[in-house]
Order: sequence, then C-alpha cells, then structure tokens
Amino acid sequence: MNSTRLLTAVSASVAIAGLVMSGPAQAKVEGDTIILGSAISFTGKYSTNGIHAKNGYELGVMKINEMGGVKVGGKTYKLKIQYYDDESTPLRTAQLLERLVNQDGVKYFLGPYSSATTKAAAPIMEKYKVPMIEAEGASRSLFNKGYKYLFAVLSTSEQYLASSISLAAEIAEKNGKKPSDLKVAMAFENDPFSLDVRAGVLEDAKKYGMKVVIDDKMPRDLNDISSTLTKVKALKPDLLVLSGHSKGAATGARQIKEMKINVPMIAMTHCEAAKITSKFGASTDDFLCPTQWAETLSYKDKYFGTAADYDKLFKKTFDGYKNVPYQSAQATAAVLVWKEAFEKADSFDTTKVRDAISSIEMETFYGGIKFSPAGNNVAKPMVLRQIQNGQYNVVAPSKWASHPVNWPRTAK
Amino acid sequence: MEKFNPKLHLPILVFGLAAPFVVPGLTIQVAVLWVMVLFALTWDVMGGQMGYNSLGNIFFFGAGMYICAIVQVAFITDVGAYTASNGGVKIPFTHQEYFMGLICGIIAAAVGSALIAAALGWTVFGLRGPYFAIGTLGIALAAGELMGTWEWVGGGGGISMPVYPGSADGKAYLFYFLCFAAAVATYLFCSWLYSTRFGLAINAIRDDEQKAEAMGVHTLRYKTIAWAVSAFFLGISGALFGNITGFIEPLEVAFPTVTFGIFMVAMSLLGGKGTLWGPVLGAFLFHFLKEFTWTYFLGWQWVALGVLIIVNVVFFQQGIMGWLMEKFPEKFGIVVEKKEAAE
Amino acid sequence: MWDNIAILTAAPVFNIQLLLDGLFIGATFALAAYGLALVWGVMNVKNLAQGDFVMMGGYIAWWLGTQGIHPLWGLPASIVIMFAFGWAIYVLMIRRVIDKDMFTSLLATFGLAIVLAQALNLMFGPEVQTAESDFPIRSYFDNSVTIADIKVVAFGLCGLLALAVVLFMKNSRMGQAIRATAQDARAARVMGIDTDRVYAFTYALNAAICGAAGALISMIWVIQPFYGISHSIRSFVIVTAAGFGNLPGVIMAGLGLGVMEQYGGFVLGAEYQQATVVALLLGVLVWRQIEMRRHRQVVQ
Amino acid sequence: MTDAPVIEVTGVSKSYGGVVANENVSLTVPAGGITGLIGPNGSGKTTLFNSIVGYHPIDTGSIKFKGEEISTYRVPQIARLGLLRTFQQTRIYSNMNCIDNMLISIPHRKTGFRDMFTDRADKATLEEVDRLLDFVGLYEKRRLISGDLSFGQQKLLEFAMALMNKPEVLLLDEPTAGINPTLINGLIDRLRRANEELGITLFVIEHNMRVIMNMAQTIYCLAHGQLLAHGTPDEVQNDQRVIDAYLGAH
Repeated sequence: MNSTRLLTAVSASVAIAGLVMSGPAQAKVEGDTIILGSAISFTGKYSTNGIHAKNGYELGVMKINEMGGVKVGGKTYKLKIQYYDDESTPLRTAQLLERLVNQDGVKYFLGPYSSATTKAAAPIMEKYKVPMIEAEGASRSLFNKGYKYLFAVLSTSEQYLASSISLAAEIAEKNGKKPSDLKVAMAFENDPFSLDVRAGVLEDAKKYGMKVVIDDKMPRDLNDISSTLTKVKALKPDLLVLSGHSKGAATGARQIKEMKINVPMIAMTHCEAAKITSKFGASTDDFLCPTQWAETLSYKDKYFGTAADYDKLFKKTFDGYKNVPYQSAQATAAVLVWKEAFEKADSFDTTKVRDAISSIEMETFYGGIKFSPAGNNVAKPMVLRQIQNGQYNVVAPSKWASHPVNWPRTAK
Repeated sequence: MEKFNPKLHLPILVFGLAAPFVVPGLTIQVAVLWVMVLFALTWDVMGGQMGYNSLGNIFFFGAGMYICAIVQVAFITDVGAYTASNGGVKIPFTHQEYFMGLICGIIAAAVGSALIAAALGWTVFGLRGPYFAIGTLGIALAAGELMGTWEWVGGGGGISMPVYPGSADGKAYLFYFLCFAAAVATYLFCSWLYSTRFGLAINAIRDDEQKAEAMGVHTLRYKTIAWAVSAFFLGISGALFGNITGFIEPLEVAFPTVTFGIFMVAMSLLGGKGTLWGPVLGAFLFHFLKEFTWTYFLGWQWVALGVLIIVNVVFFQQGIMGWLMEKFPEKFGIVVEKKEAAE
Repeated sequence: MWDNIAILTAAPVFNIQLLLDGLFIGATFALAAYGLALVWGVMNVKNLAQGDFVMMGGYIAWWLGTQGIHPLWGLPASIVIMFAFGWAIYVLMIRRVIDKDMFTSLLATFGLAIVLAQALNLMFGPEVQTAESDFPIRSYFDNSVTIADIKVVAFGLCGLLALAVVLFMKNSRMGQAIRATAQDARAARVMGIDTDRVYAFTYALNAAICGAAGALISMIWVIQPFYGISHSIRSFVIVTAAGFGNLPGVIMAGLGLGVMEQYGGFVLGAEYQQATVVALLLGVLVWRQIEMRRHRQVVQ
Repeated sequence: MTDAPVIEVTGVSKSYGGVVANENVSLTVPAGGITGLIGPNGSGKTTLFNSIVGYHPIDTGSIKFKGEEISTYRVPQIARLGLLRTFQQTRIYSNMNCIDNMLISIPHRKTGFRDMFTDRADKATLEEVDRLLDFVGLYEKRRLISGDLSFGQQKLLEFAMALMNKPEVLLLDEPTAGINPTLINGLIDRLRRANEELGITLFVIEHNMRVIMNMAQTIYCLAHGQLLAHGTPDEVQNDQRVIDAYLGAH
C-alpha cells in the first residue's frame, strides 16, 4: 500500500517527537529556591477546597519567605511551590506526581485535596522515596498501609463526626435518657472520605448502642436529598449526621430549611467551606460542625502568632472570606512543617529530611504537630463548633469549649 | 493483514521498546499513551468500522478493572472482608500469590468483559444511531452509579489494589511493557480482523445495515462479536490501569465517562475513523498535545478539549486519515484500473 | 428497602410529600424535555448540551440574585439571554451539523456541553448554588408535609410557559413555519419558508425554554456547573419514552420521572436516585426495542 | 417450467394509518420462473415487496416461502432463507469499493461461524467478482468508492451484488429505472440467463412494459392496493381493466 509512506512520515515524526521529549530536569533546589510540588484540584468537584488549600499553601510560603526563608547549611533559601491541576480525579494525581518527580525534579511535596487523590499519591511517594506532607487527605486508610513518606498534619476523618455522637450521648444522660435509646439518621456521600467519616460515626454509635434508623448514601452528583429528609421526618431521629463535602453541606442545609426538618441535633461537615450561614441564614442555627481548627482556639506560633492573628492575616490577604476554612489553615501548617524539617535536617537529602519530619514536635497556630509512626498527626484534636446566631462557637470537647451547646435545636 | 513494514512499524516498535530506558521519567506517561492507542483502536472497531458510535465503551474498561481487582484480591484474601476494611488491613501475600492473581486477573478481565459485552448486546443492538450512543452512555453511567452501591466491591469507597511486591522501577517496567504489549496486540488483532471477511461485513453494516440485513449478512452476530472484541481489549487495559493507579473507585477511576470515555471518541475522530491507522495517529497526537499543553492551560484545559471536539466534529469530521484519502486517493489504491493492466 | 415501604404504608401522609416534591421538580424536567423534543423533531439535532443550557439559565437567575435582584426576575432574563445565546450557538456550530449524520450533532453538542460546564465552573466555581426566593414555607399535617411557596409558584410558571409555547406554535407565523419545517423541510423551503431562520429560531427557543427551566430549578433545587449531564439524561429519558411529537406524553413522562426519582431515593436509598434515572433510560430503550421488534423494526 | 409455488401470498392486507396500501392480495410466484408485478404509481407494489421480505408486519393474511410461513420473520432471517430483494432507491455500501461490495455479497446463508474470519476473498470468489463486474461494465471502476459512481452504475452494481448472492428468489424493484437504454437489453438478457442457468426465480416490479412483457411468464397487476388482473403478458396487456388503471379511467 502506498498510503504507508505517508503514514511513515507522520508516525516517525511523532515517535521522534516523543523520544526527544524533555528528559528529567534537576530542579529540586534552584539557586536559592526550594521547590515544593503539589498536584491539587483547581478544576472539578474538589476545586473550591483545592483553592482554599492552595491559598493556605501560598500564605505559608509568603510568610516564611517574608521572615527570611529557610536556613539550610548556613544558607537561606526561599520556598516556591510548583502546582499542577489534578482535575479532582485520582486518575491524574499519579501521573502528575510522576511528572513532578521525573520531569521537574521536585523532591518535596505538599498533598493534594481529598482522600481519594491522596490515596493515589501515597504509592508514588513510596516509589521514589520522596516525602509528602499533606493537609487534606484525612482517610484513616492512608495511615495503616505502612507508608513511610506520607505525613498528615490533620486529624483523621473517622474523628470528624464521632464527637457529635458522644455529645449526643452526654446530653441524653444529662436529660435522664439512656444513650442507647437514641436514634441516629445518617446521610453520607458515597466517596472514600465521607465513608470514612461514616465508619467513625458508626463505630461510636455502636459503642453507645444507639440505633441507626437511616443510613443513606448520597450520590456524588447529588441534587437532592429530600427523599432522605422525608424519611427523617417519618422516623424522627434524635440526631442527624450528614457529610458530603461542600455540596452535601449546601444541599443539605438548603433542604433542611425548606422542609423544616426538626431534629434536636444536626451535625454536618464542611459548613464553613459551603458558607451555609451566609446562604441560609438563621435556619442553620444550632448546626454542629466539626473542624480541624478554629480561629478562637488558643494555639499560637512564632510565624503567625495566634490562631486569631492567622485568621486576620488570611482575610486580609485573600478577598471574599467571611470565615477562614480550616482547609486553608492546615495547608499553611503543612508548609510550616516543611520549613522546620529542612532546618532540622540541615540537608536536602530526602531520607534525612524524611527522618526530620517524622521526629518533629512543634506547636503551630493550627495546633500541635507530632506524627505517629504511621504518619498521622496525634497532637491535635478535632473540635466541634455550633452555629449560634450565625457565629461558629466551639462547644466540644469541653477542654476547648468556649460556649455551652444549644439543645434541642428547633427549626426556624 | 498488514505485512511488516520496516519504515512504518520499526520506528514505533523501537520507540515502544526503548522509551522506558531512554526517558525513564516518562514511563507512566508513555504507558498511558499505549492505553490511549488501545482505546482509540477498540472504539474504532465499533464506531469507525461498524458505524455504531458508542459513548459507553468505557464501561468495559471499568468492568475489566473491577474484575481484575476482585480476582487479585481473591488470591490473597476474602474480597468482602478486604473491601469492608476499606483498605484498612495490610494483608501479607507472597510473590507467587501476587503474580498468579495478576495473570488470572488480566485474563478474567479480558474474557469477562467480552462475555458481558456479548450478553449486553441484546439490550442495545436493536438501537440505531443516536439511540445506540445514548443507550451505551446510559450503560456506562449506570455502571458507575451501581458499582458505587455494591458494598462487596467497596462501594463508593473503592478498592486499594494489592501493592506490587517488587521495586518501584520493576513495577513501572512491568506495567509499561504490559500496556505496550496490549496496544500492539490490539493493533495486530484489528489489522488481522479487518483483513478478513469480518472487516468487510462490519464495513457493510456501517454503510447500510438494512441492505446488509437484506443481503443475509448475520448482522447481530457480527455486531456482538465486534463489541466483544472491543470489550476484550478494553478489559485488559482496565486491568492494567487499575494496577497502575493503585486505587480504584467507581466514578473517577473505573468509569470515567466524560474523560477517557470521550477521549477515545475524540482520538478516533481526530485521526480519522474507519481506518486502521487513524485511531493510532489520533491517539499519538491527542496524547502528546494533551501532555504538552494541558498544564499550561490550567483550568481552561477542559474548555480547550471541548472546543477541540466541536471543531473536529463540525469542521474536520473526516479526520487526518480521511483528509489524506480525499487529498491523495490514488495513494490508497482508489484508481481506475484497465482490464488489461490487471490481467 | 422494605422498611421504607413500610413507612409509606404506615404513614401515607409522607406519600404526599414525595409526590408533591416529585411533581414540582418533574415540571421543570418536562419543560426542558419539551425543548429537546422540539429541536429533535424539527431539526433532528440531539442536543446533549440540554442540561448545560438548563444550568446556564440557573446561573443567570442565581447571579442576578446575588446582585440583589429577586431571582424570579431571573426567569425573563434567562429566557432572553438564553434565546440570544442559543441563536449564536446555532450560527456558530449547529448550522453546520444539521445535515450531517446523526452522531455528529450528538458528539458536537457533547463537546459544547463540556465547554459550557467548564466555563460555568471557571466563572462561578464548583460550589452548589441556590437562588433564594425568601418566600414562606408552609407546613401541613403536623409538619409532616412542607411546601415551599416558591415550588408552587415555579410549578405554575412551568405550566404557563408550556401553554405560551403551545399557543405560540399554534398561532404565530413562526410557529406555523416551525411545524411546517418539522414535517418536511424540503417542501417548506420550496414554499418559501426560510428554513435556516426557522432552525435558528427553534434552537434559540429551545435554549430559552431550558433557560427558564434552569431559572426555576435554581430556586427550587440546587445548581452546580457539572449537573448539566444528569439533566440532559433526564430530557433524553423523557423524550425517548414519550416520543417527540407528543406534548401530553412529554408532560406526563416528565412529572412521572420526577416522582419516580423521589420514590427511588426514598425506597432504595438516596444512592439509587441517580441510578434510577439511568436505569429508566435503559429500561425505556429496551422496552422500545421490544416494541419495535414486534413491528419488525429497530429503534432509530 | 412452472413448478410448485415458491412464494405464496394469501389474503395479505396492510395499511399505514388510514391508508390501505394492500388489500386482500393473493398471488403465487412459481419456482424457476419469472413473474412480473405491475401497476400504476402508488398501487402498493413496493409495500407488497416489503411485506414479503419482512420490512413491516402485515395486518392480515399469510406469506409462505417454500411452504414456510415467513410473515412474522424479520429481514435477515428471510434473507438467509434465500429470498433477496433489490431496492427502488439503490442501496449499496457507499463507502466501500466495488470489489468489497461484491465480496460481502456472497451467499451468507451458506456460511458458518468460522467463515466470518476467513480471508476476504479466495481465488474462485475473486474470479466470480471480476466476471460479474465485467458483465455489468464496472470492471475498470472496481477499485473506486462505490458511492462516487453514477446512479445507473450503482444500480448495475446492486444487481451484480444480488447475483453474487446466488439467491433462490430475487425480488427486483424496478431494475431498469434510471439505466442507460443501451444497457437495458443486456440487462434483460442477463436476468434471463440468471433465471435459466442459475435457476434463480425472479419476481420483478417494472414500469417499462416492453421489458416486463418480454421477460415474464406471468404478470400480476395491482391497482389501489388490490389485485386487478393476472395472467400471461398477452392476457394482461389486453385486459381492459389494466388499461383503464394505467390511464386513470374508471
């Protein structure tokens, strides 16, 4: 066939183009800049929180560079982050991280947003033996695989809403009821993170012998949970727990308002990220929202000062934030850990840096940071806040509580 | 069947064999390229050669991925318990268990996907044109949704694949060459298939199915086999891809209908559907274009992809190969032949 | 599953909630599906960007809401803007796919759907948005049934819009030209009808109808850039089930789909709500095939 | 010559909506012969063809092929029994070249599963293709894409494809319409030879009276969906009802 000659030319040039595609660059430290790499969600379903996290990273880098940078081997270096967009899908994560390692020569990583993408990232870190400090992947299944190069500054996801169960139990006992009489309704998004949150809730509910009357999983492209809420009306649970990233929170809050759902206690994740107080006003009062961090907590460090100072600086730096999402705060904390780790290791050797990270023990505006051998942070608790008159007030655990909890909630 | 043509095949073969050693940093990207070639080729069996434009072929990619994962897990432990722990328990396993699981998994993925395709055939092959496209899209979407509700395979939480027991490089090479081999096998198989009566028959179905029916062609049989062939190779690609990604879950990884599912169509159209080389060319171009430019568009890459599809479909429907054929018909053997000359 | 059915039989009042919610949202499905039936029937374009037009309409109403304008005013605004947008899209691309084979329009509009969804995402972010009407919410049967006034208003508006379109198609010159073109484009051309204009108008009208549906959805449900595809699928389910020349059928199928989704979500669990829609699509297609087989035909 | 009937149509009615296309039509096509079907435009000839080869269900009546009831079968099943039709609007595989068009027209009813994957063409088949293409005058254009051929050439190709299929019965829908008059005689000759040498029973719709009267042994005439007359060419030609129908008089 004559056509093959045409093809030969085209395919050969394509093949050659492939062979000369840029080889691995040596760029982990360029001049006086340390490059950190991150593949994070700028587009797709996680992009809101991806951008919150990116802002957090940026603020951390800005602050450290402002304060003189990182001192290693007597020389100071600036930090810089190279981003790629993972499009909110773990399919891309692995490819992009390989690219960061191999083509861009990056050796130090900040995490992506979401547990699913972090799950895809961890094996790559292990493969190239490069450390990643991540701030947005909370699934506990990340920390029982024996990963050596993955560190998380946040509390694991099964702790998110578990505290609402113990709070409900506490209140029940105070009112002379048995916790085992309580009925729990659950609605969780069908994704790795939310299912992990669910596992924590389920475990605690079982511990108290509570009865789970609804256990719905919300589809990922969810428009509507009114059928679940109709069930809530019918079965009158004592506690409704709901988790589905920002869209789950927004959809839930909207329909709870619209259907006048009257449950004494409602707990959901991602209240702040979904901005439900400004969107749905008083109807969200008395919702319980777990958070990794709150600006009212009394943590502080030498970089940002107190949590409240961080809050102020963040709002000043980035427009349009009524509340600072904890996703940003923990991202900043991850950058701080990198700085301390470099200085502690006093080296750019990935193994030494890794060892330095694993032995770090520090206080930050975000809370204490100390990694277990599995890589998760064990020095910082989750706190539970309640929306009271549009404000987020910490109500549990009692050590950090600034306000008493309002109970029962009534539909407004 | 195409004869080995040194000028055409050799560069690609050399590129395929040498790539992981010449550009070790790009091993995964090049492996994905081979998967893309496989995607485009298998889509074209249906869409280009037979005129059945499926928007849901990605279903078999996901099916293969899940079948392989289940088999691999089953070789080391109980599947239900493994998924219920949400990847929470580390199961020890031997090299032999892993590799036996992998081999059986890939075979099961291929055969299983093909069988599913054959079984599903009756639900969609009474549909023509747009209904077929929508029906198959429906299958892929439904599969994603329903897999997410099936607890035994991990539901929406997905499955963490058993971790490759060897070194990281070893894993990269192994799966790279498996992907390469799968793409080459798909190419060779298609090349052979189109040279047989089968190729003629599916072309006939594409051009005028009613006529083919009226001429007694066993249309349903051909369609079912064509779909099963697509599914067979897509199943293999899914099995490999699941292992490369290391973590599978229904919506994003296994049944990515609006990403990979559309890529395969876009690549075939770009290269020229209905030809053997068009999809290969399309896959190369698309993948290189994507890998080179994707990150520079940050955020706008999807808009760019949509525009590419629109422009391709609306203004350049014949694709590169089709365009070449129009431009140089004589190079493709479309000539007036005198009788004397032939005899 | 049986527990949930037991709830419905023990306390039938919850059926009212599910039915009403289903009907309210189903009305918007029917509206969008009617638009699809129109472009499908008249110009043989299978518009997979249908749901994304709906989302665009929703974002217009929502955006006006954030600017302090009551989202109900977003309804006329959506209709006008989407009409113009539809016309532009027709001129830019649809004109060139009408006479191509059927897959072309499907794939081209799928490309359009990707572009629109991503553009919305870049402009407004991926969060779920809702336009707040601030209308009161009423409770009945001891708060077992709640009805937001906006849903009733939206339902009424859907009806009005559908009626307006029907009257328009019956009585106006353009409406008659559209119907003539639908029956036989060549004959219409011979009779001096500018079919290109008719097509442009039809496509724009479809976009406007979608825009209206979207504006209403933003007030009674939620919108998000990537929800377009599920609305497209719904439109296809409805049109495939009802056929495109059959307005009462489209309305019934739309309302029915809304109710089915609610019941699917309630009885099987929310995780099956989306699956219900796709499963219905497949069910309808299989059923159509069996029906056509009786006529020695295939579905095309 | 006239053996047992190969096609038996008994009392077939078919209507589309309110329009009655065939009403209580009965006819038989004898094996091995050439049977003609004539009638004015819109008299239901093509509808009857479509009913026989399975394009739509019939309302009432029965259609038998070699004694087997086929009125509920679908197109491919009927085709594989050896009952083949050509189309009024020519239908060929327009993106394939002429040779491929011919190669895929082999008699599929005689092929099994394994034949699907055999080589496209063995030597004997190719020779057959060349012979037939040569006969219809398309040999030189055999490597051209068939869709680019002229209408008449496509018609000839379709005819060649039908012969390639070696059917038992061939239903021809206006085989000479649109064909160069100089070719018509050759075509008639070829039809006859197909009938005599290969034993293919022909059932032909034809408007060209000269052609059909020369060729057919039996002729049926339809008008307004009903069978008007049948008999030998001479009988039909001289039947007043047929003349009236064609002239539109009643």
